[in-house]
Amino acid sequence: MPNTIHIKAFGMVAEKIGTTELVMDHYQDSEALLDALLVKFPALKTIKFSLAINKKLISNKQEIPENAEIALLPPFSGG
Amino acid sequence: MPNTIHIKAFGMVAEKIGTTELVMDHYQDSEALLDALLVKFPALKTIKFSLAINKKLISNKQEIPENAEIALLPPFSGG
Amino acid sequence: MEKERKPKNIFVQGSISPETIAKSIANHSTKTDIGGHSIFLGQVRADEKPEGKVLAIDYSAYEEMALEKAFEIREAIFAKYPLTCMHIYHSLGEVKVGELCLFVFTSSKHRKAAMDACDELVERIKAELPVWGKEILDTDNHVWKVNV
Amino acid sequence: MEKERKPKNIFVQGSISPETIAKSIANHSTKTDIGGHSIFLGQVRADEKPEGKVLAIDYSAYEEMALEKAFEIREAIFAKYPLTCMHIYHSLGEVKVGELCLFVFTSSKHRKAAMDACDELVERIKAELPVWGKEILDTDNHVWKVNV
Repeated sequence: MPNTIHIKAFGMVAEKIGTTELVMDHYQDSEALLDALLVKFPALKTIKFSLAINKKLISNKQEIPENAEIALLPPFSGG
Repeated sequence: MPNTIHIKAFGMVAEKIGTTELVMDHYQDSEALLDALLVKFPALKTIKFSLAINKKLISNKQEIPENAEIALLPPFSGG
Repeated sequence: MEKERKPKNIFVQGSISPETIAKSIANHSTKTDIGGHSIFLGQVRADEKPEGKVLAIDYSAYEEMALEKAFEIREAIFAKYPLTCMHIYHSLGEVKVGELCLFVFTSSKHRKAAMDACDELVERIKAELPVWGKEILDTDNHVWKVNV
Repeated sequence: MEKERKPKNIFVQGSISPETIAKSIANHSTKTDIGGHSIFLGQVRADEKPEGKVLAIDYSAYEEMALEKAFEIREAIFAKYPLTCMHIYHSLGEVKVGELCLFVFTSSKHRKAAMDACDELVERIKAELPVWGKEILDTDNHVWKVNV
């Protein structure tokens, strides 16, 4: 299924948006996706989280490859 | 028994002098005792060791109390 | 020697038992070039929060990413310190107060490498692995654990 | 809390078993203010010396002085770090290659204190306790261990 993005959500993010997995239309880059997510889930504005594209954390704006696996990661608290 | 010193020897020191315990006449201070020990056991000249008086390591010349327990301690190698 | 060049699983379901740790230690008795082992264990604390008292932590992880990251950390630590062995175990699911949730184990010829590597591993695991702890409270509430 | 104010024995005859370690870890599950344990284990290495290969180390100690010193170190480390628990076990007599001769165990609310205290304890134990290791070689010779 082209032109979609698979998104996984974890921890407090999953709790806020009420799901651990969702599929969204494809966005060109991480900033556009973030904007769309904040519109779709305003609750995300109240918490801290990072984006991973294909299992790599990103810090700046980045292109989103086709069929990328995106993850929404709240601050880590393992150990 | 006054005017004697009880000496314990450990590790390589005990090996060099061939005993783990000995009793010697009392000496006024640690330097005098050390001199006497090196005369009695010339093999001690070839190894490194420290003196403890009543279970405390000494580094400088020190008085030897009556009935003190002296120990001859080669470099520690525990653990 | 366990310098495998592929990610290995670090996750265990539920708490880590003292017997698991004993077995892991015993497994190293045949490695007679080891002089020192350093072990860190994480234990779940009965913290008092404004929202209630912690009874357990429920751990979840982005497993695939965590295993990739753990492998990357493992390789970096092996490159930095002269280690003989390195083992990492982290709990998933519920771990009760007083139980163990993290087991980090390093071994080397001389003690310093094992100790320094263990410290660094623990710091990196806490900071870099996508793992989350949900603290279950005695009030039926929960709070999300925050690493400091 | 184990802040006893008198020397306790740290010596065990022969090697320290992994089961002893597991039991000691398990004993801490009721202390629910503990968040981290740090453990150091010394293991006897099969070193190759010019005089032969090490088969075992035969440990001896000036026990009374060692226990006084261990107590002094223990008190100093408790004063310096916010620890919940501290345990020290050192072997006396023969410990074979691959077996454990030293077990140092510290616990604290937050990991850093346990880790730093454990490192410092190990250094001080090796430097300050009147304990000696006689390395038994496969040539029927022996050499006296030297700590570096």
